[in-house]
Amino acid sequence: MIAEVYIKLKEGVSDPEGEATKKALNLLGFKNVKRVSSVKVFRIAIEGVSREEAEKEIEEMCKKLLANPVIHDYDIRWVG
Amino acid sequence: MIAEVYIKLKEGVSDPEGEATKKALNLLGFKNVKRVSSVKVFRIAIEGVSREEAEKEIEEMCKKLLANPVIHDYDIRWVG
Amino acid sequence: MIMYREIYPGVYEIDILNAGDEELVKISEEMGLNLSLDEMKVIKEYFKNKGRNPRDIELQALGQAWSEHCCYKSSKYWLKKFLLGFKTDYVISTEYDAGVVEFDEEHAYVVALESHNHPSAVEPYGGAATGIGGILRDVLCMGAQPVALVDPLFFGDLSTPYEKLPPGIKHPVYLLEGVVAGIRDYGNRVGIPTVAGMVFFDESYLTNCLVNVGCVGVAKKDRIIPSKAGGEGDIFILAGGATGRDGIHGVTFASAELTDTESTRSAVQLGNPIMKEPLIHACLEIVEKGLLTGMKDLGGGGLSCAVGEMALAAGYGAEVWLDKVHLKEKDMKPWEIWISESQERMLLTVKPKHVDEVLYIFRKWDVPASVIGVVKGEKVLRVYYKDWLIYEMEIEFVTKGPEYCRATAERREKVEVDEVKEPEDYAKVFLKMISHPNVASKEWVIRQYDHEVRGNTVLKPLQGRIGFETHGDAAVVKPTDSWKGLAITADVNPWMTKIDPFWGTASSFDEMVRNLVAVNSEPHSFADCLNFGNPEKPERIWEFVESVKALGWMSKEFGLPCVSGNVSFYNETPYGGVAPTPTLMGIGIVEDVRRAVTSNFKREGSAIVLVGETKREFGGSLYSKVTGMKCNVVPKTDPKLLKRYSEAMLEAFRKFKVLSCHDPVEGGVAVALAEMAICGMGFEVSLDFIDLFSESNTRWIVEVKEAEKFVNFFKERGLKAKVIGYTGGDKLNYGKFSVELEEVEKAWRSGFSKFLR
Amino acid sequence: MDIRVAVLRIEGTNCEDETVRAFRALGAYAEAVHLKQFYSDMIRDDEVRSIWDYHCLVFPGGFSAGDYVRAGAIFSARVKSVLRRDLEEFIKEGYPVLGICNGFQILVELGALPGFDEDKPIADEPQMALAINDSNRFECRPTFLKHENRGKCVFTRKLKKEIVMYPVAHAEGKVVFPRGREEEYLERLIENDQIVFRYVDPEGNYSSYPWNPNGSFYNIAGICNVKGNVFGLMPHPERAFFGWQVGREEEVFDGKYVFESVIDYLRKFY
Ligand SMILES: Nc1ncnc2c1ncn2[C@@H]1O[C@H](COP(=O)(O)OP(=O)(O)O)[C@@H](O)[C@H]1O
Ligand SMILES: [Mg+2]
Repeated sequence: MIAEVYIKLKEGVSDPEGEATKKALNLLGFKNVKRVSSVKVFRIAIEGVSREEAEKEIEEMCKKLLANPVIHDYDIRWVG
Repeated sequence: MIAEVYIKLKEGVSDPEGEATKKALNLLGFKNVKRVSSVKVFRIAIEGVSREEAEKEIEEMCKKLLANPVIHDYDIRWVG
Repeated sequence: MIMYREIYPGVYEIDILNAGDEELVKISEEMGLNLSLDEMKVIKEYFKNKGRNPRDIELQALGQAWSEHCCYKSSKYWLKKFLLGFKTDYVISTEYDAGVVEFDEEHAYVVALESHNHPSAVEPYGGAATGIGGILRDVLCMGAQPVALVDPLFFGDLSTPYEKLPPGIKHPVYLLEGVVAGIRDYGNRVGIPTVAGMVFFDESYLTNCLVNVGCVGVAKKDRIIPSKAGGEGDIFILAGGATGRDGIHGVTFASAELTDTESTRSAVQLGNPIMKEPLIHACLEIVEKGLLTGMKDLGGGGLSCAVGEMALAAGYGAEVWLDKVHLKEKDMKPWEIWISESQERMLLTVKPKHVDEVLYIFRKWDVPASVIGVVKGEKVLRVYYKDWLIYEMEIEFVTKGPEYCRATAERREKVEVDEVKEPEDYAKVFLKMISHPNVASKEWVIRQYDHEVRGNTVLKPLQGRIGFETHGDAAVVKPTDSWKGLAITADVNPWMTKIDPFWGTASSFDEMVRNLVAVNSEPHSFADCLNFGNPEKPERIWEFVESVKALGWMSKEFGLPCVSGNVSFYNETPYGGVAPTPTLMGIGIVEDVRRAVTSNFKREGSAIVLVGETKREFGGSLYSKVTGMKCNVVPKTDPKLLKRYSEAMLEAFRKFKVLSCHDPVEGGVAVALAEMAICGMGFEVSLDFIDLFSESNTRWIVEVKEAEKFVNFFKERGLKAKVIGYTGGDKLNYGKFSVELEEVEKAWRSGFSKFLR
Repeated sequence: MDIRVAVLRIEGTNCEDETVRAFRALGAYAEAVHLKQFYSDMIRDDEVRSIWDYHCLVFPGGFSAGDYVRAGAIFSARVKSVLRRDLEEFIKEGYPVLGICNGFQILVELGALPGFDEDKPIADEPQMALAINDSNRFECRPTFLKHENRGKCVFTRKLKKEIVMYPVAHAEGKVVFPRGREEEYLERLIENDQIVFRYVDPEGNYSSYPWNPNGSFYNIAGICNVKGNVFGLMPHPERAFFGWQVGREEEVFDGKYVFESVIDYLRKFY
């Protein structure tokens, strides 16, 4: 099974990487770009457990390592 | 319109971030994790053009800035 | 028709005994060997004598070993003739991956400088990062703790319009940002400070950027490790990252012109600093405990080159068990394992009794390591895969490689051209010069590198009042507990070498020495990285030969040994070749780091002295570049005179209170004075046009208290020095013109960074 | 008594040597200790250590585990999984813990800073973040810091100067508190005397970039826990310990006080 874990910045937390990317794109002539935000995704292959258990484990992983609740929201999507 | 641009490392290109994350998850006791790969996602809000043109522009952005075809595959998904 | 016959699973035999010329060429092409017909014929003859056909792994090994990158076949002859062989008594060794030089009673310093050009042109981030990884291994394998990194970089003009980019070529801004990010992310993560470098722009680098990287390390003299096997029966241990398909044919890639930047992926890697960092600790722990007999890094040519060179250097042979190598991908063919250039790997030879201890240390650091072979008495290399003997060749035949003396053709302009005249508007031309990206502040780059990690950086690349710093001439690090320091600088002037590779190279050498002296260090040794075009073209090899001649001449006459180097040819695309770029990394000894001198003006009302002599020499100058006035009179220099001046300067540092010192380079005295002033102290001088902008060699600008005595000190020695003015105020008053400090500072701070994010 | 200091490391930690040197220069016994030496059964007897062998723990600067995922996240997760109990006990008993740069990031990710709860010195999840610099770049530069601690922090008690200069070198050092609760956090920090250093310009004014190099909330550069024995800061005192590191003629410089203060504290109490 493969899950994609999305780690996004919470609404209102500033996103220098997204902003810098937007600025660079605008400078390159892409004037239609109004906003860029950066998201970090981990594709995790997990085996030997049921999907339900896996989902629980991944929640745990987010809490223990992948996200910092002060600035991040996360989101799990199964892709395989 | 909002597109999510997925930038992944090509098959066979080493991914130190994914490897380090996997090692850490295993050490934390998540023994079922078999592989982790890191993906970068940019959410791009683009305006004033048709979806078709926007798609072309985003292709261009990938080529000029966001990705390097030598090591990256990219993928564009419309989410809004 | 060529015959490929599978003799063991994944191992093919190639019928070259029955191959004609055409087929030999085809084999070389199909297998990606990059060997010429003549070379293929030598190989055919060799196997004829053996009475058998070669296997793919054997031909691949020869392709690696005989590549330009590995065996220096086009350059060896010239390097031996002009440059190598000159040593001073403090040079400990120059025959291995990095030069080893005495630092003090107990310690030696280790120097290496290398190019990573082709990979960086294709994938700037990974290319530059793996360049740093590679140069660290070169220093580490001598048993040394790396203490400083250096990164001279060369790109096309940042203002190049996108429409002007040839197909498949990446924009200089993209390349620069990628390269700097790669060096930053790798260097900072492994925790070795990047303390010096340069960034140079010229249109000749548009299709061939150059990424050179240097490293300096420090070792205890009695713990220096040779890059050779210790003795018969020693065990080969391969440690570090797993071996994968990455980097296959990297050296052959680097030994041909770059034609297509998108389909050469296998030669490009990202590197893994977080494997390298513990690998450094583990190797140094093993060195400290005296548990190994030899060590070599795996770079170009992978295991194939490393095992061969370690065995040959010691006069032994080896037996290797390929299936013991830890792999990233399970289904790799034996020849792929053998020549893979996967990063972060080291090869050690260890006495059998120490094997367990060595493996424990690697395990402790979470670094994978495996026993993969043994040193043999007979000078033959045998490779086994499972139970099959799949490779058996005499080491000398493989590792020595061919040597060529290629035809040269001079391309120097015979007639002197000098159209340079005074500008109509001095201030305007001056502001153009100070904001030229080659001169303007490199803060954008410098601050992204941790140049202070390890806590030993005494003179940093940015110096002077905090928040308003200016450029320094050389970085100084304090590598041991004593007050002694190492000064480090990287220099070359491609605009000059382009017009005249001989005098341009000599000028670059002069500049390197000046930078070392300017911080109050005694020039001690240097390394070179020679970046040139296609050596099969007579004009290109001529440029190379001229440059090497000049280096050899300067080195011997000045008395500064070349302790390490690297040649990078084929920096050429169908759109042209690079300006001859002999990058130099100079190392100086600072007797007491507390007496190192910085470049910013310190006190109102001090005298400003110009040491040396200014002539009308505008060839390759910034002035001629920004005004478009042609001149091919490249500055000359005289190593003996440079030596006399250097010695006098160092003596003067001891005798007089020198407040600051800087050397004029691009833009001459005018620009150098501005750089000294930029931290917030203006000046008033009076200089004529030539004094202001000519780029003559062997000169320094010095801020002193006792001006008269200082000047006389030089005059007594038959050397030139004169007071040109005084510090103070908030204007740069050059006599002929005057500009506000604030305006200059703005132009200088933004000239380069305005192109970047 | 011999004061014993452990400078902890895993792969990618890279300021351990200069940190050990700083303690040793003041006569303490300091050594770099790999996290595995505390728990792994593959470690040989002579290299096995316990946290109770030491009087002070230091998380030094660097890029532990590459700073992948987030700066300090992996190191802190590993500490939490093998050492949490001991470490909590260690802090409760008043032993000092220092985090410099990456070490500060680790203490924040660990939930040991801001450390409002004296009885539970390691929170279950992070209470603040050290986010990406506003400039979106790694920056290595000198910074001026105003010392604002009124005496709680055991790492700055000997510091008599109001403004010190320590360099920073990081990409993720911007102090962020939970959105909407910034003022509440700030009040608690001030009330508890937990604010230690704030970025200022050379004149001592609170100022923006580049003087505040990362965009930190309230210009915060370093804080301690409510007890004053856990201290984290982004700038590097060990890089400004000796005069020669910063181009000064004096033998020692501003960075020394951090190390001196904690050694003094330990000498008095243990
Ligand atoms: N790519 C770089 N990396 C690190 N330091 C750099 C880089 N480019 C320039 N510098 C530093 O900026 C300063 C000025 O460089 P440069 O103008 O080339 O000096 P000079 O002309 O005196 O040799 C030097 O301290 C140099 O080491
Ligand atoms: Mg200089």
